[in-house]
Amino acid sequence: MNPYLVAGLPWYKNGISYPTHILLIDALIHEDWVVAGNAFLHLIMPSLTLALGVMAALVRLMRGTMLETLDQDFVNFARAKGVPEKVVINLYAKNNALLPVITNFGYLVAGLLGGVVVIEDVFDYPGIGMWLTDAMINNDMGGIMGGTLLFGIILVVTSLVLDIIYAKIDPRIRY
Amino acid sequence: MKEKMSKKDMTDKNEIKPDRWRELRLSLQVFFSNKAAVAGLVIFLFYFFDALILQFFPQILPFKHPYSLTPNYADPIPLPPSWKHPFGTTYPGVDLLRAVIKSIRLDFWLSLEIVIPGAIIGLIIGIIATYFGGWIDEVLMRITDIVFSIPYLVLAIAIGYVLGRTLNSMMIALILVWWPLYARYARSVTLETKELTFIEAARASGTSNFKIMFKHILPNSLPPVFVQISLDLGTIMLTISALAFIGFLPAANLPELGYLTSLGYNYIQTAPWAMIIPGLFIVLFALAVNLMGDGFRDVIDPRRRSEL
Amino acid sequence: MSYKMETSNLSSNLAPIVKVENFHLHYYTRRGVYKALNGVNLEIRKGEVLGVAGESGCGKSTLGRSIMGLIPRNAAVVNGRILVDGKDYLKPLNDYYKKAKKFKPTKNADILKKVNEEMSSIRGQKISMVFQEPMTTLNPLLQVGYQIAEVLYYHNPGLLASRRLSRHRATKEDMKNIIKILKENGINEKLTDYLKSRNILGLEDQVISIWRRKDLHDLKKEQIIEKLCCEPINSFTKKYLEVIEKENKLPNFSRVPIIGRLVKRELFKEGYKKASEFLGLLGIPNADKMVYMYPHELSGGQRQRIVIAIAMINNPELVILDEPTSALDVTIQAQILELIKELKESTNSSYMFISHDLSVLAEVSDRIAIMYAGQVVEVGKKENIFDQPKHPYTQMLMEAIPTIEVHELKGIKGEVPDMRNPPKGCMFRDRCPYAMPICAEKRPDLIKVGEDHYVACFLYEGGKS
Amino acid sequence: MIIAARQLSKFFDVKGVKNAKIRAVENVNIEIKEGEIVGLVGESGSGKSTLGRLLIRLIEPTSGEILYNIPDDELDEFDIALKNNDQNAVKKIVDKYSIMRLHGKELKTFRRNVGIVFQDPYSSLDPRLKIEDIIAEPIVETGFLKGPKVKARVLELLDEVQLPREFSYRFPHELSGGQRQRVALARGIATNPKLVILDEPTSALDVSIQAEILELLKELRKKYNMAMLLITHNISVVSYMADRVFVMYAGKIMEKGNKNDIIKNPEHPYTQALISAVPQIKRVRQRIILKGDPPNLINPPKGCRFHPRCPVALPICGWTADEVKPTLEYLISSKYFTEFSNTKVEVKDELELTVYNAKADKLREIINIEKENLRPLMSIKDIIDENGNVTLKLYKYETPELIKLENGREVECLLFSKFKE
Repeated sequence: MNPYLVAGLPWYKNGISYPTHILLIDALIHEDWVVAGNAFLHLIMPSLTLALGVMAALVRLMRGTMLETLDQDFVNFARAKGVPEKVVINLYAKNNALLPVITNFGYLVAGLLGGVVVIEDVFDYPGIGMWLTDAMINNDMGGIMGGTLLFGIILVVTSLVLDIIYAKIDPRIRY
Repeated sequence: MKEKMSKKDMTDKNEIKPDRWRELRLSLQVFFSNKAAVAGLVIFLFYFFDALILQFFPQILPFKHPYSLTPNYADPIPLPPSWKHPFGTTYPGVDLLRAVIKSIRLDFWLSLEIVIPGAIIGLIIGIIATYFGGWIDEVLMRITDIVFSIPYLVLAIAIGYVLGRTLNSMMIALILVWWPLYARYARSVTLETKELTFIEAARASGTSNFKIMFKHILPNSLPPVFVQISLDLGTIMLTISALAFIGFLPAANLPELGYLTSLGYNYIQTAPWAMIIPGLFIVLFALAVNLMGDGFRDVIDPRRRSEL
Repeated sequence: MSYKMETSNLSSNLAPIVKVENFHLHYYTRRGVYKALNGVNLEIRKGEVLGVAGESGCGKSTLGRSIMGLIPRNAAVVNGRILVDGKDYLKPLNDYYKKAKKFKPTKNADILKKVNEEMSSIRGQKISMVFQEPMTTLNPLLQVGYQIAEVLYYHNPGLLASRRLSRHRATKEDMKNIIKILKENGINEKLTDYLKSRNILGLEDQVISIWRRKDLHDLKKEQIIEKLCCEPINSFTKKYLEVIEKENKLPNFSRVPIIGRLVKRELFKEGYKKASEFLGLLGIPNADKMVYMYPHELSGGQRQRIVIAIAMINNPELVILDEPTSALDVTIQAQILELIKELKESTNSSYMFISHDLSVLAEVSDRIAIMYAGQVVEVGKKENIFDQPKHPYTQMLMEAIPTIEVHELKGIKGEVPDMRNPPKGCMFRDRCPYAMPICAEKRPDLIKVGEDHYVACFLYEGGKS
Repeated sequence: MIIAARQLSKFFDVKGVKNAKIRAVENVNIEIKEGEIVGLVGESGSGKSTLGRLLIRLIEPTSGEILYNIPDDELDEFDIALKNNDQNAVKKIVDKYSIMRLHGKELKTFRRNVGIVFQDPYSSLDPRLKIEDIIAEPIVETGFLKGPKVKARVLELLDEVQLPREFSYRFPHELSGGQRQRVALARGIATNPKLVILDEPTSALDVSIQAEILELLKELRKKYNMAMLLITHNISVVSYMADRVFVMYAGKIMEKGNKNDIIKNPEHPYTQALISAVPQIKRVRQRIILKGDPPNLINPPKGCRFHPRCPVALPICGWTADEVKPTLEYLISSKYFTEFSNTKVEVKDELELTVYNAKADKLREIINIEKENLRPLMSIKDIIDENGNVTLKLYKYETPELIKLENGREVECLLFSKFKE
């Protein structure tokens, strides 16, 4: 947490009371609603910006796989069974098209975390990204290593979760 | 009889030509039927010629210092667009139109310099991994995965830190983070190619592994990789600009779009154009190559090729 | 006299279910217009198996898919019509083509969507289809039972509801009576009458499927049948099931999120039961376990049986089998052919069996149509086609098929005409040894050359038979 | 013999599962004489394509030997040596003829002498190469010819497969399926090989074109007297083309012999079923319909691999307790439901079952009646009563081996070994 930004907070002065270093959560812990609300408001724009970028990539990916799936035999067979078009799209095409998207989602998350670095800089949001930029500009080796490691861990966890979701959707995968 | 035959061969050789042209014509037809792709191509060509002229024939344009920004400390505050400055000016009195024209050069060549070596390294590793399979595949792809799983911007920062903050180190850093993408992509493409029986036929003919990889697999994997390259140019330019924006640029006054945006950043309230215009040029390029790449993809996709 | 009676009898029996009249279908591609079907005339009669043979690219699959209305958006219905039960579902497409100056696939796709919607009520219900590749026709993410139950859920929810309700309504007394009837008379109308009088008609197929099982002792069957009765049901479920039973369609409230889900779950549970009964009837061992499996756990032959079950479960009037055995091994093919023969005996459906292999068609068909380059060139009874093939193409095709009994093979020289730019006149002219000047000028129509035997060839013009 | 394989096996690894192997080809002996057409028939997954690829060393075998160009008497010597486990004699012959030890130049010479034609003419030609380059590849790579002679040979080959010479400048996508298969054929015979492996050469083609390709193959054989291994699932094609036939099922050779003998008078129950299953325009033979699917080759049936589907299986064909159990359960719940109450069947080990709450003599009676219809019951040897429960002991199974019958016929079936005794 950027010490300059939070130095003025009364609970910061106690010196020990910033357990998570995440402003929103810390403020909630200390029941400082004003700061918490403010922190939340400042989260909206950066997250929207990040989300938009990922959304575009996802839509693109999904469109490609969807087109491919719609060409497949079982979709045609579902139509031949007389299943309503809406169900054909939702149940048959969409779920099957989702599978490759899930595999690629991990890489999107990687891009997302990269984006955090810039976005936080632009929005002056005191987070890991900004911390990492500061570390780079100040030649702080430990900071860079720590930040990179943390991002790596987040990615590993994400890919684990994605694998579980994949196995849940696709009966062919059994670990 | 034999002479007749050879003559016939000659005439047939000429007759085949239109057939070959037909394929090309069809490809062009597919590409040009996608209007967005054509627009992308036009914008891309505009960037390309801009970069070409500034790199090799800077004397054509009336710039005193084509490779650096010309500040005007007499009037440093950004001015709105006017006849004198069609795009306005940005922080230390830099004319934005000239600055953008100069900046495109660096961004464009840097993108190419990163994407092409990245693609070559990735292709080679991907092809070797798929062709030999087994533990070679395992090892190479695990390495790729590890590099790939770290956010590229973060990794670039880390590598840049080790190598020092110069343009070259930025380039190396980005190549190092970019090849895994191609390695994975090349792998997925070559996996398909490898299954085709003409590879087996080549092996049955006694062709060496090396030759199979470069005579059969590589040419068949190139078109999709080429499409990927064209799609990636935009992403790389975005990344370079992002790095420059957060202060990765080695020298001040270096004309670079991301740096220009960061110059205007402090004036976003009073002089929005100072940030919006260079930003627009970054986005425009990314958009253009994406549209163009989509057009190329249509061309190589047999399904879309045969359909309307 | 007797002959006449026979024919009149036949003609009333053999009223066509599907009639294809002068049907033209063209695909609009970048490389030009691919003329897939060029004036097909064909009818499929009640209760028969019509074999459609031809080489790849002759349009036999396209014809099957056109009858189902499963055509891609760049397919233009240029001329002619396909009457399914007297209704031409593809008419809007034909109207569009005739009206439009320039064919636009996007516009065509919009109309196709409406056609699809209209046809979805008869697909799987009146006409259904079996595809060639059993490995890809089933959705890999859904259980086999689900994919079978779905057809019932969308077309015949009343049946599912009445099955469930009948088990609730039936009393122990009823079951004893049913067993008595079965023991005395076997499966016949008496059973139906009794069930009708007791308003538990939904039990009919359940009881019958248990009674027909061969792997159970009669005593065990009785025990199972006895257990069918008096199933408890909560009043809410009962209410909506009664509505569904009466209307035999999904009521509007099934679109309400949570209630809809409840209805769906109840009906699908019943659908799984029906599915496993039906698979048992098709002779699949362990049917009650199989409905909970996913397609990848099954072999090719088993999958094809499932696909056939999906096509047959609603007792359709017509089943289109598009090369159902060509992706399978010979021994499995023999099993599937045997199954189709059995189905033919036990149901009154008609079948259109599309195959490139004449010897497969010889095993199952009553009539055979030979297609070449988007046209039917010869159609007639199986015996006529094999014993006295009339069309030169049919004759040459017979000589090209290798059989176990070795005979000289003769290939047909030359290539299939380029369907983007088909020749004027008879399509087979270039490969035909009997080509005449007239063949280059116009296309031959189907001419009658024998009883129920038609050929499109100028050799037989002028009343020769 | 142009090529002979002895005890050839190929096991493939299963991805993601440890210690699981797909036993695609196991203990196969095959030999091809100079100038003969050998048909290899089998269903998909029977390992016939794998065997074809093994023979020309496109894939490496797990075990076994492939001997190239070996004189008949030395092959006999080799067989005797194998039987007697005479390592020295084996090694002597192996060193001389085995293709497993070929390297570099020798391997190239071997490659010149064998050719292969694949099933799918669409994927077996590189779309980026011209027809002339495709046909020239084996000529150049094996060092068969050099320089301008290559081009002349390519044109000659195009004549040979009855394609116009100007096709040499075309690309595969400009050709039709039949024309492509001719190009593939030209490549297969480009170096005048002594042996050509034809892997389903016509199954992707239409009948009218298939007939032409088969005719062309026959002509080429007559002209160059090359040996051919015709791998196919279509018995009619084999019946038209081959001199000798090998029938393969689940990775093993079931029967081999002269074509006429095998087609007219199949001995092995599988061959009989296979031939009767071929659809016919006029049915002459009674059709035998096999139950079930071909086995999973990761865990193939014990004993004879065909026994679960065999209509005439013997007690010793490879039945195990796991196979007998469902049959017993079926009997208990169906026909003889009244005779059993509370009866349960449990597998003790591979050859032993326990039936709880049953009477031995009743069971014996039932098994005797049902034996003929339900083959697994044949394997029950002893029925022992143990106060209320019954222990069933099965016959020990045997694995059949190829048994020589008259005039070169060999059958892998216990029916015949029994008669021999």
